[in-house]
Amino acid sequence: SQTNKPAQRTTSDSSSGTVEGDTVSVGILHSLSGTMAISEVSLRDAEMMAIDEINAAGGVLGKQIKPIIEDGASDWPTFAEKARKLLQQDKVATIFGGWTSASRKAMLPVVEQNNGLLWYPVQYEGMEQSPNIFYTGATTNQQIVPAVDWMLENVGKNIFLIGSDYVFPRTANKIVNAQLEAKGGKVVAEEYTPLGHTDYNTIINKIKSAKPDVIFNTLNGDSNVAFFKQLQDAGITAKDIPVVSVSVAEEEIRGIGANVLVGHYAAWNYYQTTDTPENKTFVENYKSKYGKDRVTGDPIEAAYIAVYLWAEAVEKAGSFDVEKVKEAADGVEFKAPEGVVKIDGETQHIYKTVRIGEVQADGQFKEVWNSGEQVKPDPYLKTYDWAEGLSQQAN
Amino acid sequence: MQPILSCRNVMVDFSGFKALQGVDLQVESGEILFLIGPNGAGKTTLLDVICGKTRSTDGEVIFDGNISLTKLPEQKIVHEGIVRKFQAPSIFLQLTPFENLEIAMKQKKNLFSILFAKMSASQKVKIDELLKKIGLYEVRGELAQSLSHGQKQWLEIGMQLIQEPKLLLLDEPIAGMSGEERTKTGNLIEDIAKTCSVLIVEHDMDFVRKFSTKVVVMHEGKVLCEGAMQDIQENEEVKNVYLGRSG
Amino acid sequence: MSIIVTQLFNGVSLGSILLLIALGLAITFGLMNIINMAHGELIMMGAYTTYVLQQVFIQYLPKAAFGYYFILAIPLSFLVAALLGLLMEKTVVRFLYERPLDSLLATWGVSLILQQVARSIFGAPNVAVVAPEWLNGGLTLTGMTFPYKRLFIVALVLLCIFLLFLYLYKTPSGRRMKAVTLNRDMASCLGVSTRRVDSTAFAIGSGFAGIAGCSLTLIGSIGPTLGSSYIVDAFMIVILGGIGKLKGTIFAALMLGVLSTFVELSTSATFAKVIVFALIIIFLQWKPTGLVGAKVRALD
Amino acid sequence: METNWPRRCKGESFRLTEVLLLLKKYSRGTIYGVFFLFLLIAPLMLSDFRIGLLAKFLCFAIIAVGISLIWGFTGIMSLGHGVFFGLGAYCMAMYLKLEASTSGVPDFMEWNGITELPFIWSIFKNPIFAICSAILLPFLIAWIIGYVTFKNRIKGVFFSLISQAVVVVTVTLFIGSQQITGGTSGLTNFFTVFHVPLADPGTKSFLYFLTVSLLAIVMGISLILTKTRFGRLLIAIRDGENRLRFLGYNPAIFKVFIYALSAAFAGIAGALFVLQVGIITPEMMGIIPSIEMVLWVAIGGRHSILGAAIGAILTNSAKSFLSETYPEFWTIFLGGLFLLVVLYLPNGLVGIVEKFKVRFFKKEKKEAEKDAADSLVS
Amino acid sequence: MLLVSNLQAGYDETMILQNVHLELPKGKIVGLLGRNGVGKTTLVKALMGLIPVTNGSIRFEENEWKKERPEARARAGMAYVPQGREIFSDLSIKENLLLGMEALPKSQRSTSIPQEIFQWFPVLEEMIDRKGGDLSGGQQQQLAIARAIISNPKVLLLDEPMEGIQPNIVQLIQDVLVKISSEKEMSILLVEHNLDAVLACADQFYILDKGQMVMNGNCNEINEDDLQRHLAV
Ligand SMILES: Nc1ncnc2c1ncn2[C@@H]1O[C@H](COP(=O)(O)OP(=O)(O)OP(=O)(O)O)[C@@H](O)[C@H]1O
Ligand SMILES: Nc1ncnc2c1ncn2[C@@H]1O[C@H](COP(=O)(O)OP(=O)(O)OP(=O)(O)O)[C@@H](O)[C@H]1O
Ligand SMILES: NC(N)=O
Ligand SMILES: [Mg+2]
Ligand SMILES: [Mg+2]
Repeated sequence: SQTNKPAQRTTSDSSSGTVEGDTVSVGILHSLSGTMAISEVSLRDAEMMAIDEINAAGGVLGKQIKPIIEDGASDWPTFAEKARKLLQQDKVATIFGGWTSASRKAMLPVVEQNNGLLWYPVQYEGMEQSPNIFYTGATTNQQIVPAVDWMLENVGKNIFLIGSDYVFPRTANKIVNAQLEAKGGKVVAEEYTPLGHTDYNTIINKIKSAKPDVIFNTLNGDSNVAFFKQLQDAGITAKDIPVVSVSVAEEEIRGIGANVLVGHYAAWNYYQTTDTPENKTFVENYKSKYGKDRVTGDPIEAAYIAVYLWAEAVEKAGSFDVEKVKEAADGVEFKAPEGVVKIDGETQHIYKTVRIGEVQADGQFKEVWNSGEQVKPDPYLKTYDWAEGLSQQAN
Repeated sequence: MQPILSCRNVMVDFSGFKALQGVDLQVESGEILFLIGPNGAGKTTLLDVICGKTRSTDGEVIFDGNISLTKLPEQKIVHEGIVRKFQAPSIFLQLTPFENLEIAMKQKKNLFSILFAKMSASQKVKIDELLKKIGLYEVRGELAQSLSHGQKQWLEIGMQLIQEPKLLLLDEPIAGMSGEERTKTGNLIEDIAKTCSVLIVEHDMDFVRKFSTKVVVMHEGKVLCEGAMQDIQENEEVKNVYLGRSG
Repeated sequence: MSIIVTQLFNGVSLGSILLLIALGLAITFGLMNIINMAHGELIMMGAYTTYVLQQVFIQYLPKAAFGYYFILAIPLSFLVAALLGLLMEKTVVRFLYERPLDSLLATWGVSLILQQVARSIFGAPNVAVVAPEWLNGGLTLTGMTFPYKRLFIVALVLLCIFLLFLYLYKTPSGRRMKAVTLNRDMASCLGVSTRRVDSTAFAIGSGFAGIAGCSLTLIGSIGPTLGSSYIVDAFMIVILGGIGKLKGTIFAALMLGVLSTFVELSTSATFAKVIVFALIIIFLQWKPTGLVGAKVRALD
Repeated sequence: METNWPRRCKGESFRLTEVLLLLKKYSRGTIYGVFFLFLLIAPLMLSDFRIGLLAKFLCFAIIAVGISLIWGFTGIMSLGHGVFFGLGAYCMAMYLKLEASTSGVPDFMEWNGITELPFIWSIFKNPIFAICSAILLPFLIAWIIGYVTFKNRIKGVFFSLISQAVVVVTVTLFIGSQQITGGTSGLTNFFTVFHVPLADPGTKSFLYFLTVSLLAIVMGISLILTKTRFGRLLIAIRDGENRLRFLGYNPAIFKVFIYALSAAFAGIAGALFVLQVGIITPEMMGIIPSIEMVLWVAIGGRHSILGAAIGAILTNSAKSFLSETYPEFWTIFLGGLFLLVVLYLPNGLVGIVEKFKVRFFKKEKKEAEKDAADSLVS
Repeated sequence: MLLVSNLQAGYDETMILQNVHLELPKGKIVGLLGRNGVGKTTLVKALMGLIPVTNGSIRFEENEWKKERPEARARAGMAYVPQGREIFSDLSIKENLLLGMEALPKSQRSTSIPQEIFQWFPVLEEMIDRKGGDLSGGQQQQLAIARAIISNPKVLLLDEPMEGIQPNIVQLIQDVLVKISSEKEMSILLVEHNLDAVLACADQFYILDKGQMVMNGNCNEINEDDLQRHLAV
């Protein structure tokens, strides 16, 4: 991260990546096995689709992109090992990969020490800014912070926080706590369950007695299924207590059952229903490539645009060299399915529009609010007064 | 002479079933005491109590004058000098007879001494001699699992002997042995009895007749009678419940 | 007061879910001594069977019939998992009866394979099973809600236990099974066809895993790794109850269910797990052979 | 014996037999020699990345040797050695993390709002303390766990599953106490050890050879232990520990010792692992890694120290190779591999070698006997 | 009834039995004698099908049995009392006995134990619901014998059945064996160390030494010297 520069960096001799003849290799590193595969396999699909499209259109700098796929196996040290393999052995020009923040934190020292490049496509907890990572998902001020504002304004002030027990939910909720304190909201309770937890009856009992206006949900993965199913069985509907989630996208809805989720909300930057011409083509292509019943969603889109943003930056730099690509990346724009996005060179995050959606009976979201303009990424929340304590520590 | 072992009113209750119902029994030092009685009389259970495998529900077992055994852990009882041969051969199948004896041998048996134990010449001689005595010298290097039933029995007796006990408990030591081996075992036991007391459970009356000095008959968890074999043989009740026409 | 009652109900219902998961293991592990690490994947197969049946009903049968698919799914899940178990027994487990600890390693391999196979067939993302209408909602008594799904699972467990007890203790077939698991050689010397008994027993145990999978679709996610999240709990229950003791398994599951819901109420889910497992460890120190442990006379 | 040779070895098979006999005589020494020679020259033949992997596998080999001691020789199957590996690794990682933290508090604590270094962390500022505790902490914890369980005569699958419960407790605790442990993400992002950059090629080579030497030492200790009376006692425990009680031993103490020793080995491996791989997470001590550890040993051959080590190296090489070659389906192949080895090689890879040796040796012996008989008759 | 010729069998790589011949006539008791470790148990196991036979033949009522599984042999009328008793320790005595009837065709299996058995072994009736593993050594031995004869086998293999049994019951068992062998035309192979026990009830005898049959004959025309030569240690 920014504060901790490695004392000595081994600069790899061919930092421009393997450019063999007319191909350039890139790494794709997601969990294809283990618990995280349920989410990450689709990101791999999206990235492959983008690569295929770019190759069909003539490639990058006239070179065809050759993806090298590795399995992170839902295990963070494996992510580190495979990232090292991609950079040292395959000498890839860049890596697209990761889902959980833990996997990103594992890859971070590897890409930094080998001066590689990583494009990370999932919304996360912020407070991080590695010189070797580009973040194409939302940071907190592009998702969580506006979502909390929206809740306070439209739903209620008493908020129940539930999340999986790891760095993203914990950090996110710390921010939420600070925000609510400043804005007159109230956290009625804060509960964490281990990743993969499946019995939510007790927590639901706690919810019943805490009587919150709204539940802010940072559960990740499988747990969402159990949580929502059991919430419904306990007789709590979206009318009684709505749930605002930040990790439930179209794909998760498909795995839970839309009927269980109707009326609940999610905060994202993109929905399959987002109304742009680019999105229409994107969804069509995705479905025709991977199947009618597949759905897109925010992380899938963010993974897709990561490939394009990298390609644009390379074109702009006229080189695959990491330093040059990083330099050129500032201000690179792309007409993404979510609308136009732009790389912020300073933070290596991207400008994004924030959207709150409500789950419909067909499993799709209806947008109920958006930020209008693109929000400038602010991973350390420096522009928010109430976040002063938080961001200072992290800096 | 003071008894080396005395059991007083020993009771064992297996969740309702009273296997021993107040056993009083004495073993004098240097004697070979035979314990006989019908199947299920409680002989094995009594040996179990003495060596600590089963805990008595009531009563006392006193060893060597003043040591109470009823609360001691098994290995402590062994350290006091009581060793036991089980009814079914229980040797270490994955070790050779030699190694079995090496482990059984009288020595300091705590972690530290075993970690740094070295086979001394005298120990080796001792083991080899015993191996010859029990007829396993030829097969000393093969895994014990390939020994026959009888050989395993012998090895186990050997493992008890090499511990130089004060009291040896034998549960049917000659089961599965042929005529001459029985005699040989008997002689071996007489030999042992010079240095320690022996308590034997046995069903072979010829053997008992030949080697016993004293016999105790158990029946239904109690001592029925005791005395020399000749007297026992005449006891009508013993005849009835145990000996049948061979008595 | 009402929170105590609902928590108690939650505990019992969690206990019956755990029991359903452990019931199959009580046979394959408790009686047959096979440490089947693929038990979780058999559960997963049961869940996918339910999913497939649901899709079939949606596609090919009139809407009115949909409500019944779940009733049919229970025996079908049993059958699918039992057949898979049978296949496993014939090809893998059969060679491992004398080597229980090795069975753990081999079935671990099977579990890796089955997970990936499921991923290849059904895709990596979770799939959804929609509960039939009559299972939605709950019984409301004096302000407390008891979800029908949970009540259904409790009833299902009771039925399974009843059938299993009947089989094990009242039929010659059950007796043969116990004999074979106790001493395979001797049983065959008495004329018991050990191979058939082994396969049957393993298939039945696996079948119960299928039923567990079917009922889990009501409350949780259905994906390739579904089984792995339950497997350790299931083994703990069998161990805690005492290996080979069906009654013990039942007690253990209920105890664990109630205990963890109440501990969670006063702490958090994470620490509930820590405390419950720590208690299991401590309990086993005190009673090393489990709740209903067997005393054996033999030396080893 | 020697004089009988020409008669037994006829014609062309003569040379082969001779060579084989010699090999048999010195086989153990030869194989160990070849093994370590390979490890020493490996850096000349493999790329940096592969050497990094090999170094990791050697750490695993150290664990495997310990597991073979308790499982192959003593009959204790621990499904919880991940915990001891993890403890060793965390001890080392805490020191590394502190050296990497410019602000005095590790980065993850800042995210969790902790500004002052907890006591439990501050003692790990001292590298010597960290290294010692990487070895002693696993040893002590294993001693305590072992002492209670073995004293209560818990064994077999009961012990195995209790060790799994210990894993669950430890992992959940580590994940649940993020403020102190870093939670699921674990500890990573280290830069220096003793103020020497970890990424330095020199540091890397040094660590590699250090790992090789420690593996040699660990294997040496294990060999000595198993070849002495203590080793035979271990086998006796495996055969029937209750019988040992009636020979005057307290088997629990011996089991505790060997269990704690193997935990210490795992701790050493953990410390070396963190130094070279640069990350440790709670999942690394979880159920899956713990079972895999046992699998390495099963594949190599549980009754052999060298077999266990080779098993760890080969299994992990296969895992790396398969996952790189077939990222989509490698778990199928790996599962199949586990399955086949357990089914068809009950004594692991070493089993094949042994079988061959036994057969060869038997033939020799039989022929020798026949010769003896012949000479008697003639 | 049972004709063994030229049998070769053993464990893994070591052959224990070589060239063994043995004949069990219908309704007769045949004693098998031999020192420890000569292979008596091995022979009985081979007859029951517990270890593979590498060579030779086992003919049972004119059929070749060499390759049949133990359960098939049991169903065809072979019963076995092993040297280690092998009681199902976790099952009750009743269940143990019921399992003894598995060898019978389904129609003949009853759910109760024939009274005859309890006449011979009254202790089993007293303890009918106790677990097999809780019995004393001798009681287990009685159970093992009862379990074997409950199915009225045609051939009964007994490996040292008197071991650990109290003297008066030993006599009883001898009587029972003589009785059932003649009444039910059962062929019995009695492995024993105790020469007297064999002589008391057997019609014929065989002596095994180092895996080979070295002597056989009728019990009433036995030559003490020969016996001594093969049985002495
Ligand atoms: N664990 C137990 N539970 C219940 N009953 C038991 C247990 N152990 C032994 N018994 C009973 O206690 C009685 C005494 O058994 P014990 O083994 O001491 O007899 P024994 O005199 O050695 O007989 P044998 O001569 O047949 O060996 C038997 O009736 C047996 O069934
Ligand atoms: N499982 C086994 N593996 C290898 N060899 C064995 C095995 N069991 C027995 N043997 C060997 O086979 C030989 C014959 O053993 P067996 O048990 O048949 O003898 P036995 O005549 O029944 O002796 P006993 O009178 O002592 O019961 C013995 O030398 C023994 O070493
Ligand atoms: N960044 C997340 N969702 O872990
Ligand atoms: Mg007895
Ligand atoms: Mg025998």
